[in-house]
Amino acid sequence: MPPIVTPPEIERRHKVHESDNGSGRRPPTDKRTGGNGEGDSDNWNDRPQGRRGPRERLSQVRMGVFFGLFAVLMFFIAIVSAFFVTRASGHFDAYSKYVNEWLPTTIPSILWLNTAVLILSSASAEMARRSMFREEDVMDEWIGLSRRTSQRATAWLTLTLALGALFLAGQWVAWDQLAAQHVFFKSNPSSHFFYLITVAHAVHLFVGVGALIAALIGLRRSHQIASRQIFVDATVWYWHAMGLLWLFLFALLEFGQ
Amino acid sequence: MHLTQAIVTGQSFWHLPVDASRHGPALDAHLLLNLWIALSLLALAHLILLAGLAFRRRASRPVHTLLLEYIPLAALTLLFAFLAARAQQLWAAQRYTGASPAAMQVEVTGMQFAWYFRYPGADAAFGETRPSLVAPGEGNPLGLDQTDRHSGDDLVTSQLVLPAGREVDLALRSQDVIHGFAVPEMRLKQNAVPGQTAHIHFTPTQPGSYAILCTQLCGLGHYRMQATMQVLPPAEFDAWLQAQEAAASKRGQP
Amino acid sequence: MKRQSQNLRVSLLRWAWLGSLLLLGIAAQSFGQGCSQCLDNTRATPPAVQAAYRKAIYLLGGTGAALFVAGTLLIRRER
Amino acid sequence: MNVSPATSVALAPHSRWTHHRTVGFGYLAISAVAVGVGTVLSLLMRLHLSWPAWSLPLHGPILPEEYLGLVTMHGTLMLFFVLTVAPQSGFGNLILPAQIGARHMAFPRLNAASMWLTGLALLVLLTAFFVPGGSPISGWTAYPPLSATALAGPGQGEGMDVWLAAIALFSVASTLGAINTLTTIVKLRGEGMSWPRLPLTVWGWFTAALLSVLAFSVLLAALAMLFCDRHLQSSFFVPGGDLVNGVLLQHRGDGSPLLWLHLFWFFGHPEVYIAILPGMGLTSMVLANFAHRRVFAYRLMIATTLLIGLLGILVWGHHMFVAGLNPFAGSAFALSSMAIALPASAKVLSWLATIWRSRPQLTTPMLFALGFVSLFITGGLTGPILAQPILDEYLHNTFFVVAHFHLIMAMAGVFGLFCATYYWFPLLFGKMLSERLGKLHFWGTILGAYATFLPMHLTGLAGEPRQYAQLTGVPGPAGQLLQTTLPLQNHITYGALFLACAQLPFFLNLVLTLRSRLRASQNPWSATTMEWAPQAADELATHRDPCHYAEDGVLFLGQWEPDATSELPPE
Repeated sequence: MPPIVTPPEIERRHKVHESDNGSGRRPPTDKRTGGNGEGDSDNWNDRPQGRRGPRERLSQVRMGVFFGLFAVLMFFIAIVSAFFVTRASGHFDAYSKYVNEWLPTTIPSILWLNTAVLILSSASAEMARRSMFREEDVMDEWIGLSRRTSQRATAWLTLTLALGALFLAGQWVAWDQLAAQHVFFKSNPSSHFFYLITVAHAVHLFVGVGALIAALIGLRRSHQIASRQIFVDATVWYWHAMGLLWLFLFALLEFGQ
Repeated sequence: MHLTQAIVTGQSFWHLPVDASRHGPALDAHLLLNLWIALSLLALAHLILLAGLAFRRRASRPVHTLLLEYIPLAALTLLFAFLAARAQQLWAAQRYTGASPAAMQVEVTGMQFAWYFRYPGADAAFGETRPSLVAPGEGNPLGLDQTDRHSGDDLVTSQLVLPAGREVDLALRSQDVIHGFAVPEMRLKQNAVPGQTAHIHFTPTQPGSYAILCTQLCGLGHYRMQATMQVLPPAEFDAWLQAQEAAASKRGQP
Repeated sequence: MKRQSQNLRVSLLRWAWLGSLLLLGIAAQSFGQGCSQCLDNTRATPPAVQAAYRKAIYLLGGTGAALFVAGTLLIRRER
Repeated sequence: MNVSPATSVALAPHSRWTHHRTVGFGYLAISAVAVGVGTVLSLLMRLHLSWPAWSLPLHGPILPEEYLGLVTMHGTLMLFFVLTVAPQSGFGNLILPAQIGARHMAFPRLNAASMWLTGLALLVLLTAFFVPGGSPISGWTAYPPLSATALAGPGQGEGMDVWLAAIALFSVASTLGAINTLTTIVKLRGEGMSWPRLPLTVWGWFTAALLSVLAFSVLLAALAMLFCDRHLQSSFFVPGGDLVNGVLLQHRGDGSPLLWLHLFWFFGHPEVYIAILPGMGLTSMVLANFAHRRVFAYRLMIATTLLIGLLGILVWGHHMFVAGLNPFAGSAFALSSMAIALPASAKVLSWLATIWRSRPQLTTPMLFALGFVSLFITGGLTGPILAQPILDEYLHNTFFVVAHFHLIMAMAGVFGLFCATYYWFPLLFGKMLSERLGKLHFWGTILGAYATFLPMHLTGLAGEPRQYAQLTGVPGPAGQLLQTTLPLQNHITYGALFLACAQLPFFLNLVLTLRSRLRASQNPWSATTMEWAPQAADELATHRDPCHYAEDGVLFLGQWEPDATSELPPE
């Protein structure tokens, strides 16, 4: 940094303050309202790309989340392909008979309940997401008439968080039940995979829970409704993906063994 | 005859070792063809590169994409397709089918850091091995189960001795980690993976002793995990086998 | 004249893509043959394991390639 | 850090720590440490091979397990922390935003976090030298069961655990970095920067980032499973009844080491392209820049970059032809591997056509780009040979393979890095590296590279396996076989020493230039891509494809020049 900051630079730095999404304090809706003392024109295409619309920052974060989900999907696909191979693998015993040690792990029935809880949590997360984008309320909140959107989203997200925690607790119960039946990680190739898949998914869900908490804090703390929208939107997309992924993994564990 | 052929094809230029197996000459021919093609393409490309740089007068930018890009590309496609097809033929001939039923059976076991070879003996069947019985100190490095009726006449050696001119079916196994079974003179390589048996078959043609190398990093003794493959004329091989079996049965019943 | 060469170039590019897809297709076919006649290397591997490997290879390669293509197609929406 | 006024504006929106240039220099610092250590390790290996009795000062003679530790750490450092980090993350962060007309990366905090995570991974990896048992000995590929149990050898205990932790951290960091790169390229391109106008460098970064996202998570999954095998007695990769070092492993089930090979190489092969694609892109742009021409068949270059990426995902089996892979699968992977030769050849043809009779300026960056082309051709031509399973049966794991990947990946990658350094130095530091020292550096390096790696083809063809800790004192025919290659091996060692010494002019150059007061002009290479634009990113718009030069090669039009009336006549 040069030691002396010249006046034009101060001005410039002010203009691109961190919390500025580049939209020049326009309402974070898709409607191109224009005017608003910006002077020049309604033509948002004159602006450099990346700062073009009010939702530009949102769509950036969304894209980042989607590419991240590519990686998560490949992670689980790798485990699932190992699952197929190990399920079929065995060895030849002393009588040259092919022995496969794979004993399907009985899936605790509480997982059905957990799955239902996770689906519900996804639904409530979606409610939170939608409530962040209802146009009239967003305008109200942007003008400063109310914080209805954020309040509503906070309620829904809290519900999601509770349901998510319930799901994780349910998973814990499932592991407990299996342990009571003396089925541990080490017991069998099939139980390796049961634990690996459920634990890996739970870790990803923990990240989701962290994101939910961060979003809840963000909803309270953040001054910009656009930022609040981003917190909620990114978290909810991630949460949906984990829900979908769980449906796939659960189906695999329940019917694929 | 052999020498002239070797000079023509460049066996010594490329430092290839002696070729002593039946499938070797075809493999060598294909390898040398590939090497010469690669070398000439290398020279050609560098010539074009240097010539393009050396011209002192700037020419107008070449425009004929078709001529400059797609025609050489088509030629290269044909070339690579031809090489791939030829390689697939050789690969299929060697690997797609099994050894003939008359092939001699030998089992090869790799372990840190030695190779052991097992001949099935007169009953033409290998006895059972169990990891729990492995005791190199007591002369049972493979864990041969002596209660199995097939194991009595099994012959375990630390040198692979083979008759010239007869097809051999090697069953590769490993006791601990992945090892690589390679005999450069036989143009042969296959990993021995623990938990599975890999079969390779080949026919040695020239008597001599050849190096068996480990070609898959297997631990600190990887560099000294070698054995010798001794290829003998058939008559000498029979004599060797009988002598070994006699010695083994003497050891078996003191 | 220029447009013609442009068209030619585009169609040749398309052929190049088709050609590479064809090569991949041949590759996929030889997966599909299974290993009924293959006695040697895999003689000790039961067909179920071979099938499992095949499935796993398809799954891994297929998902990877599909995501790669999806990634490149996705960006076409972003002008 | 010396920041020019133009960049301080770009610094404004984010703190100094999350600024993309800081992050980029951080990445370069990480790989500088890694390349230093990795080079020393490789020289130690060469010295030990030529003079086995030589004892390392303060240490003593190099034991076989220590040699394999050198092999493992050299491979891991170079492949992960140099060839992945420097071109993709280092120069990616330094140049990418400016080249697409953006002011910053999409997620600056995430970006900084992944840089620090990479640094942490390097630190963790380097501790492997000091844990009991020393560094792991199973190579950068870490094939189980050798890597699955501490019984398999020294270094496979704590050393291997440290390795796993380091690579897991690295995988997470690279994935995050790649997400950032992808989002930046897709979302932050400046006004007028449409897809076909993107410089090929950006296409290289894009494809490599997409591959990173797909490949590193598979590696992470494999590492997690290997960790379970090591510490939780599972058997993903360990077969039943495995007897290691006289101990019967108590794992449940029948895993297969082949499964690790599949998962590892599903990552490992794309990794090779991650290392080289940015270099390919940069070479294309630099060749065109100094030939004062447009890149020949620009769209085809974009298509081949993507095609190489796509095919790169589907060819991993060619590392496993003799590893117990089904021979039919071998055929399939052989065909898809041969298919990659075509887009690669198309790239070479396009490079040759670009410089054909262009009377280029032979500046140092241009020389390194030409060196890249030469090494790419030389190393690339052995690729189709190794892609044929029947020939791989002879050449697999011999020095032929070592020669192949060192030429096409390591040396070409390093030439790409030097090209980037010389080319972008004026942009990054406002000073020009000395051309005279630069040329000396280039000639020394290319001579050294060829002197070191060409003879390896011959020792490989003679049948000499790689990763042998000692070539002398081996009894029997094997000893004779190794003996025949010794003269060539000594030659290789001298070549390697020469190659290392050839880097001295580079360091001299860096020091002298950074200390001099001479400022470079704003666009010393007459480059046309956006990073050389004189304006700040805020006022920039892209108006045309890169590399617009007049027929005589004197006049040029940058992508940023708005003047449409003085448009150069089409070439």
